[in-house]
Amino acid sequence: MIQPNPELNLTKKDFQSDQEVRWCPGCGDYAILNAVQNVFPELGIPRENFVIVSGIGCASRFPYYMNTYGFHTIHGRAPAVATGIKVTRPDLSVWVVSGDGDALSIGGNHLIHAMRRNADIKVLLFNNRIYGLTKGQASPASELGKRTKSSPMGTTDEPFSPLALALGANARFVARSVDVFPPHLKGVLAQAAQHKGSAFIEIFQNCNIFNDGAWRGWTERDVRDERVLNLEHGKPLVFGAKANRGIRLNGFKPEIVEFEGEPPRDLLVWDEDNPEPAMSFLMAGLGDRPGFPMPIGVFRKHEETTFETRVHAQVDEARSKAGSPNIQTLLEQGDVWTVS
Amino acid sequence: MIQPNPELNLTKKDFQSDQEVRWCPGCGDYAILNAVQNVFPELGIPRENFVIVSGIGCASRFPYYMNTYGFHTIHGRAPAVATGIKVTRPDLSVWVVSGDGDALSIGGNHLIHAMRRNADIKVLLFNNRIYGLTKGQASPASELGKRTKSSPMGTTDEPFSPLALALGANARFVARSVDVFPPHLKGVLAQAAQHKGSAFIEIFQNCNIFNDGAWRGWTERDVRDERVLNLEHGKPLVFGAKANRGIRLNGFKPEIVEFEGEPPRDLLVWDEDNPEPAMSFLMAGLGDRPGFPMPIGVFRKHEETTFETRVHAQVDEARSKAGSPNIQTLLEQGDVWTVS
Amino acid sequence: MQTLDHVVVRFAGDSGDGMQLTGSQFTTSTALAGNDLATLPDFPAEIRAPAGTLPGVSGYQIHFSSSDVFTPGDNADVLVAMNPAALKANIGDLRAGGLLIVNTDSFKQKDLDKAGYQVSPLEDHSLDRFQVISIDLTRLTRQAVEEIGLDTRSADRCKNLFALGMMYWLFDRPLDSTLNWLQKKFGARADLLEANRRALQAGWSYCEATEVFHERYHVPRFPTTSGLYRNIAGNTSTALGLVAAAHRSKLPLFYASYPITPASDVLHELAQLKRFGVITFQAEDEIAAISAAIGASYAGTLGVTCTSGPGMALKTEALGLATIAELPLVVIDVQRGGPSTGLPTKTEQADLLQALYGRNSEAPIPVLAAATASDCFRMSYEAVRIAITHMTPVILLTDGYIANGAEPWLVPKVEELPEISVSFRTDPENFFAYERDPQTLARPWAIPGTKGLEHRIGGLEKADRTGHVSYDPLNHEHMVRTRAAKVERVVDLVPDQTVEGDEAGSLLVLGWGSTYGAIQGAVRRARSQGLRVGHAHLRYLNPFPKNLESVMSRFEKVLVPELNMGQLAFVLQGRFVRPVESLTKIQGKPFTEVEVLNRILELAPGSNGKGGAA
Amino acid sequence: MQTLDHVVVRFAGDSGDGMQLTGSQFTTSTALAGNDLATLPDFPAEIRAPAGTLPGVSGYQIHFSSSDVFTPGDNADVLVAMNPAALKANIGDLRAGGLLIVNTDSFKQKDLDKAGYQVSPLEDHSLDRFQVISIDLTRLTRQAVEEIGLDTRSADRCKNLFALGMMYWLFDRPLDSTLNWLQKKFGARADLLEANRRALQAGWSYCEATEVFHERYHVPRFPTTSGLYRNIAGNTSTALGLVAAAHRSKLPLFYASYPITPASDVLHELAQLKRFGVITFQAEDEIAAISAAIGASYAGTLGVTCTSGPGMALKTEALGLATIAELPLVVIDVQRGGPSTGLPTKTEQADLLQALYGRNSEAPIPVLAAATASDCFRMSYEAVRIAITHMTPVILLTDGYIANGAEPWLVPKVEELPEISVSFRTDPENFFAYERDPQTLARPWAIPGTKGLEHRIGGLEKADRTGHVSYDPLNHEHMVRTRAAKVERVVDLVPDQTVEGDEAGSLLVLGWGSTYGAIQGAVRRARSQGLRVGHAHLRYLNPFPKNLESVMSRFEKVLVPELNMGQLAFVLQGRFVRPVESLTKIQGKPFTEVEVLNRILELAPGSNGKGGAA
Ligand SMILES: Cc1ncc(C[n+]2csc(CCOP(=O)(O)OP(=O)(O)O)c2C)c(N)n1
Ligand SMILES: Cc1ncc(C[n+]2csc(CCOP(=O)(O)OP(=O)(O)O)c2C)c(N)n1
Ligand code: SF4
Ligand code: SF4
Ligand SMILES: [Mg+2]
Ligand SMILES: [Mg+2]
Repeated sequence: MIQPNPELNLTKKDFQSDQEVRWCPGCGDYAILNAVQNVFPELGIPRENFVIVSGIGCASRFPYYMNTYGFHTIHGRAPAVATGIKVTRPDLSVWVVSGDGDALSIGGNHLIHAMRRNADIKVLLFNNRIYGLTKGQASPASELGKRTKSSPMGTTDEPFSPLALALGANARFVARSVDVFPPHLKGVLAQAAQHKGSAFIEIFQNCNIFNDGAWRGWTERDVRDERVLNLEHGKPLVFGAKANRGIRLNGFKPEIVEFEGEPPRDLLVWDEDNPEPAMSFLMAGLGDRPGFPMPIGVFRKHEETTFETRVHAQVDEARSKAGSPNIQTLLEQGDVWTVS
Repeated sequence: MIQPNPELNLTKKDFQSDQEVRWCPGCGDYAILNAVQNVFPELGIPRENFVIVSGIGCASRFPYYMNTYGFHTIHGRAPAVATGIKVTRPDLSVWVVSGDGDALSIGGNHLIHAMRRNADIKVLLFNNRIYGLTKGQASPASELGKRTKSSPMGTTDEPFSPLALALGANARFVARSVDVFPPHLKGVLAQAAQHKGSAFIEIFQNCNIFNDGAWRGWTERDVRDERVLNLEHGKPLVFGAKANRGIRLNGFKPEIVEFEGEPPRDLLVWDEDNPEPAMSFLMAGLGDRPGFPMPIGVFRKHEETTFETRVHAQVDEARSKAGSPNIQTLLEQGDVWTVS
Repeated sequence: MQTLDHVVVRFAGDSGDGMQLTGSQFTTSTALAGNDLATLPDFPAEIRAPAGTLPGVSGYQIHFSSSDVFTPGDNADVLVAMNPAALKANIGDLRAGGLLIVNTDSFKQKDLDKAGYQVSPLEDHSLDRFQVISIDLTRLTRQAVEEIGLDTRSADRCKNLFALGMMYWLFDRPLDSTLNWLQKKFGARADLLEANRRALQAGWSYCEATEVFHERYHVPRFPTTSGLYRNIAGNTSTALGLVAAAHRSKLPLFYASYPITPASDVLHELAQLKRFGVITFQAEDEIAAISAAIGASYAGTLGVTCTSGPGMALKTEALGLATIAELPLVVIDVQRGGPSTGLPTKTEQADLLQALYGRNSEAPIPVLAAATASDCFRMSYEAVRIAITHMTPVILLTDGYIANGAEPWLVPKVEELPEISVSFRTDPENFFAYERDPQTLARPWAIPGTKGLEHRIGGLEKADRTGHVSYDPLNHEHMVRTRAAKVERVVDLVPDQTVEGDEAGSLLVLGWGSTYGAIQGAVRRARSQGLRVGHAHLRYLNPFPKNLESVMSRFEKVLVPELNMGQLAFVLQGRFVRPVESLTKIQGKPFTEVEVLNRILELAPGSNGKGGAA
Repeated sequence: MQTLDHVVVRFAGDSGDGMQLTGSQFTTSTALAGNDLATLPDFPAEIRAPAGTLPGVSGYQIHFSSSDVFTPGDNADVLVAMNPAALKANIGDLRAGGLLIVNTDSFKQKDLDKAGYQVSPLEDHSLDRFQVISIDLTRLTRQAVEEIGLDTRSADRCKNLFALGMMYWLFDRPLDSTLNWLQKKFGARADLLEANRRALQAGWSYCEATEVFHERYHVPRFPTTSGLYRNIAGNTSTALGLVAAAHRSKLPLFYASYPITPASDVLHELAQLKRFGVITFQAEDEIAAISAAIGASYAGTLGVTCTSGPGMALKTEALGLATIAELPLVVIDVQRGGPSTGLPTKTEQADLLQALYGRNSEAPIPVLAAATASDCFRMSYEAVRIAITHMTPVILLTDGYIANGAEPWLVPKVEELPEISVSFRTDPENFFAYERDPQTLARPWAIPGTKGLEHRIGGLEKADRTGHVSYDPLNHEHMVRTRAAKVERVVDLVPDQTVEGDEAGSLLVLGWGSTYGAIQGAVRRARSQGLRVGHAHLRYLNPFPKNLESVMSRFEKVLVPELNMGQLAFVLQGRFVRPVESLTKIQGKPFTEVEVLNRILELAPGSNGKGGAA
């Protein structure tokens, strides 16, 4: 489905900037950078048409390392800046890179409004469940009871489910991937790129300095097959190292079924295109149910007319109704009189 | 379940302030004020322990008309102010009154964080789908395509579903009522009051000046029985003037069933206490499905330890561990030396 | 027919009585009659109060003349009061001997009660010092529209047109402009159109037929610069200035804002102008609005945002980003009474210090201010010109008084407006994102989509020239000073400060913003008393015009009247280390001429001996 | 053993080398040895750079002396460089003849490459003007801990302790305090504890055994006020001041904030003090933080919030609410380099104008500033006292330099701190929410839960006394002036401005905030050259001390050194209309004594003829 434009002749190298990458050695951000630099050349978009907008945080240094247009703005406001870019320049491919503090804490409002509005911007949330840049405070994605610099006795509030929040705000494309699953991550990024409209991608990311192993329980090699479920459009929900377990619904309640051989007929078959995102919402909460695997992949993909399309349609309509409107006439509109 | 404290001997009159009520004649806010003034005396809470916090907007003038403690703060910030009050003074009954612009537009972030955190504050959203105070601009609750002063060719963005947003943020109590359904509204308010934890109540409210009849299609006498579905805990979902229609699930898809006599067994039986709010989320979107009724009532009611309880538990624990800590000792902590 | 030089008329009624409409129709016909004029609409507090009560009163005052008009007038010569509350709220401003027209039909006991009158003022002789014209307006209007068969409520709604018809007769005005307007407004509703028409006509005919007025007045044409005129309110004027600037710079206009009184009308105006390629964006809040505008500017569009005090406060952080990113951006603050929510529908000039200094660290931004409603056009145009020429955010201050008030405007020829030239950088050869134009110190505007210019900018300190992130101490000092120097360079676009009245003398009245009219009137009156007084009005508050210090030095004293606690006065002292006198007023209302005049008389040693000591 | 008056030591290494820890341990033992001292930690930019590179260098400088110390010192006498990058970044600050200790084990080719050295500086004679002590620190450390059987990485981590042991020997220090500290830190990990102990001991013994140093130094005790001392960094000091004030006022402390460098440590400190009833609240953003703090204050708790520049910008609107609601609130701004994100880990004093004037409309707020790390205690205490006494928000300015830097602090007796008395209103009789105390002009603090005092407040203008909403013009003017008068009344709590050095003379150096040390040192040096110079240091920036103008008038000239573009200088001119000289620096770094001294010498006519003209 991706259309790498052979004339552009872009490679990963074209997307590497001349700035030395300055994340801590071992940081999960490197893998994500790598995935993005691998996917961008494949999208058929000229390099100069990419804009990466970020807020503040470790994740938000991302634009500096991409040889595209990049704007490292202020804490939490990247979705709003990106909206201004996209609505005035629909020709650009606009990406937002954000951390869990940047997007969910200070920037929560812009995030939900960007999702609701459905401008065609792709928000990548690097979720390390901690404030990296400011050296280790809890974030709204940190587990309840987590001890950090700012919560020495443990946090006292439940975290957001970032996906549930995005779905509650009617994000049309919602997905999740993992820093250490490069092929999966690339696949999700490519799908996000092709989707027309607001997209929200949570990426599990390891901060090996302040929150090492936050996702280990799901993503380490020895557990991941058992603990992670990959949602694939049109396919039944199957997981397990031997692909021998599946999810089915009992009424509204998900259940795990074990099987041998072919998956049973009554397994839930994943349908990512949900006008009504209640099923996606159910999946967003699945990983929190004891014993259930953590779903990754595309939770929702539902195209609707984008915000910028609607905005420009009005401008075009007004223009075509008005013929070629004259600015002098505008100034002289209404009751006028002449003094001579 | 409500415990009117006979010793308090409170009546509606005790909650009426000496300020002249200054909403437009015919405004739906009057009915809501009336309902609140009817419910508060019944709650068994001394009048001086109520605090009503609001932002800015027509709705937000509410505190002036209630003879309780009241704080008319700034646009969008009431949930944050209320959190400061509740976490320092768990003994107070803290209510937030907000409009759809105040709560969903500028105040969206504080709203979702208040819900997530689960401090025991009750947020009443007066949803008139318009900016009343500033004289008629679109709000994030206005229908797509709505023509207003700020959108003369119609809005270009889908509105939020306030309930979906609150559920996405994990609000533990979520409900909806209508200005012109006084008994229902009182019932919902009373249930919210009894619930321990963050509560979000959307109230359909008519702004007869700038958005007259916004809810008419559901709430007018002649249509309401057919168009509105009242969610009642433990009861099957039945609606219609003759109570002859119900909702059942086909897989994950809601369907309408007509019946005569007793409701069929397979109707969905409403369970408001959902640790996982996916079903509540489905209901939040029901009214948007063509042909389906608009649910009102309690969408979710799930108690968990509140934020202020957790915070004070830590303070208490630290205190009891420390015995009676001495402030002078604190200052003299660490490596010290004496000069004599 | 008696000829008058100038007249002040005030219409007052309940919010539901259509007084704003009546006033603005009268204004239009006055303008068409060639008078100079100034208006002051006076809305009730934000929420509609119960009909007939004092908080519900809505007023509209117009001052028109055959000579220069600077303010809407201190006192009214004619007051139209549609109900007792309107009478009570406004009678204090009617000059003794003035004409008072009241609608007796609305002086029933219940109406009097609502207004808090024990006895009807029409009966207790309390109005004896005025010429009272009592008319049963409601009844007469009902009669006039009877045949059309409207319900009573709709019929009664026409009574403002009846009153307007009377005023047209009184001041010898044709009905055409209002008839045309009715046609446009009610074209689709033939019955309402006809009813309003008849009411208007009936008011006029009633005066013609009866002897309700003893006199009829004529205010001759004001001899003014030749050209095409229209009447314009400040917010409309601001909107048009932006559109004109976008047109001249060949940039699309992106206007992002969040509604707030009294700035919302700029959004409403621009939302109507999509046919000029204008995109308006109602953001989720003021922070998102300025952020989106910054995004638009970054991407090569003219980004503009507009708000009032509380919203301005919220934009503070992002203003810092625009400063260090060195992107063009126009931020308009339609000031209102504060602090906090304050007096949202009233006027004030107290955001000056915030505009100049209200940001973390050293983030200098050019600041402009419009003096009158029509001046908003010129200054919003200027704001765009400076923003683009110097790649900088610019703040434009207007206020509630000029935003809502209207005045005649000599419509400029678009092609004669100053040029605004935009050149996007396209050449990748030797491109550095922070290399500067030696003249303007502007960095290149290099927008996404341009091949070969891919680069990164942001809010961290940048290395000189390359724009890379730099923590180097000396580079930081250099960049802070360079940004300051760039804003100083804006002075090249700032015209020298002119002085009206005396070019040198005993007192310079130095104003800024919406106090223009009151100062102008006061200075004229002072000079007619023989005082040597000049009036300089600052439109550029940062940087100041080059010659400002020398202008000040030509006068013995400088008086700065402001609707705040003395903010400009403080800045001038801090900057020029010379004492200035301050006249302040913080009542949510503009100065009257007399208030300014009195202070002038205290300070200026007059040839006629009336002034104070030197 | 040679006795010295003062020494400056700098430790420098990779971020992973534990230099901050080494420095602070050395500081503690220095303090225990009874020297006066000042420190300057110098972190790398926020994100960890690759090991061994220049951006990854972390440094810690300490200046200690047997007499007064005011700054961390301009140049170092001793530099410990753990790798080539550390050498390169710091060698410029080592005085000629200074002692340079390098770890030769980290001067391999790959290390040199990372630091960008072509040739090893140890071999190209570029270090000839220093006393170079080359030691194979890594190897020696490995040997020392060999028996414990740690992996190499953990073993190598002990090398900073080896270096520290050497410094202890050099400056004749006992090892106890560090040994105690190790015990606390590694108590649970016997192997690490033992390894670190041995490394420390080994460093010391190595010097004792070999002749690596030719000399050993002793810096005698500093004769100082008697009492109990500890070493304290500004952010800790701020936190303790708040806790002490809460204790003395018998109010619970509610501290709401959002993390931001360099303010976060105040949150971290207070989060550890729950046993004192402190509630800390990490809000979703700075707006929520101040809003929650306002809510807490409204409900009868001591609400405090703290941030740095960009966060301060976001709090602007809510500051207006606190002003008009007249609630006690303390807002702390730990300033950092700007504008926008700027230089987040560097220091600056450029938020002064924002603190004073950065709000919409007239919203006056008392502003204080701490002069040194330990002074943060006193000033945060003062901020609380003023906030409660006058029912007003108060802004306290500190900055990154004193927030992170430590100095010895004479621990006060809590019961001797000034009283802070809180009286909540409880009597419903004649209760009016905006009736004022005639002395302080404070309104009553009437908190929810109090029977009979139910009332409403908010951001709209309030009627005098009752606090009801009022749109009355004259009431508005009255309230604006009253709020300003209330802030002026704070002067009653402000001590008279004192002057150190000459009480009158040719030049007053007038500083504020963290420039204290540099000015103090410079003034002392100037006076020792016979100049008549005084030093006044402002801790109260609004209102100014009563006698400030008269203090200034006792000097021919006034010099204001600031880490900004001259903000206080501007304010003083605006206020007193008298010219002041300005010395500015905007490099993210504090002044050196010499920089200030040079300017003094330029300005002050010296008895020895060295100064400039009068
Ligand atoms: C207005 C403002 N407040 C606070 C900060 C400080 N700050 C910078 S990044 C950050 C959070 C970083 O966490 P996250 O977004 O999760 O990104 P990460 O570093 O983990 O990638 C904070 C609090 C700031 N720069 N600006
Ligand atoms: C910071 C700020 N921005 C904007 C405003 C202007 N404003 C006041 S209320 C309001 C919205 C009102 O709409 P809503 O919240 O739906 O309340 P309603 O009036 O409809 O009850 C706006 C935009 C303000 N007071 N403060
Ligand atoms: S602090 Fe954490 S998130 Fe930031 S660069 Fe280091 S490892 Fe990555
Ligand atoms: S404008 Fe609308 S919401 Fe506001 S008071 Fe009037 S009717 Fe009610
Ligand atoms: Mg993070
Ligand atoms: Mg509304």
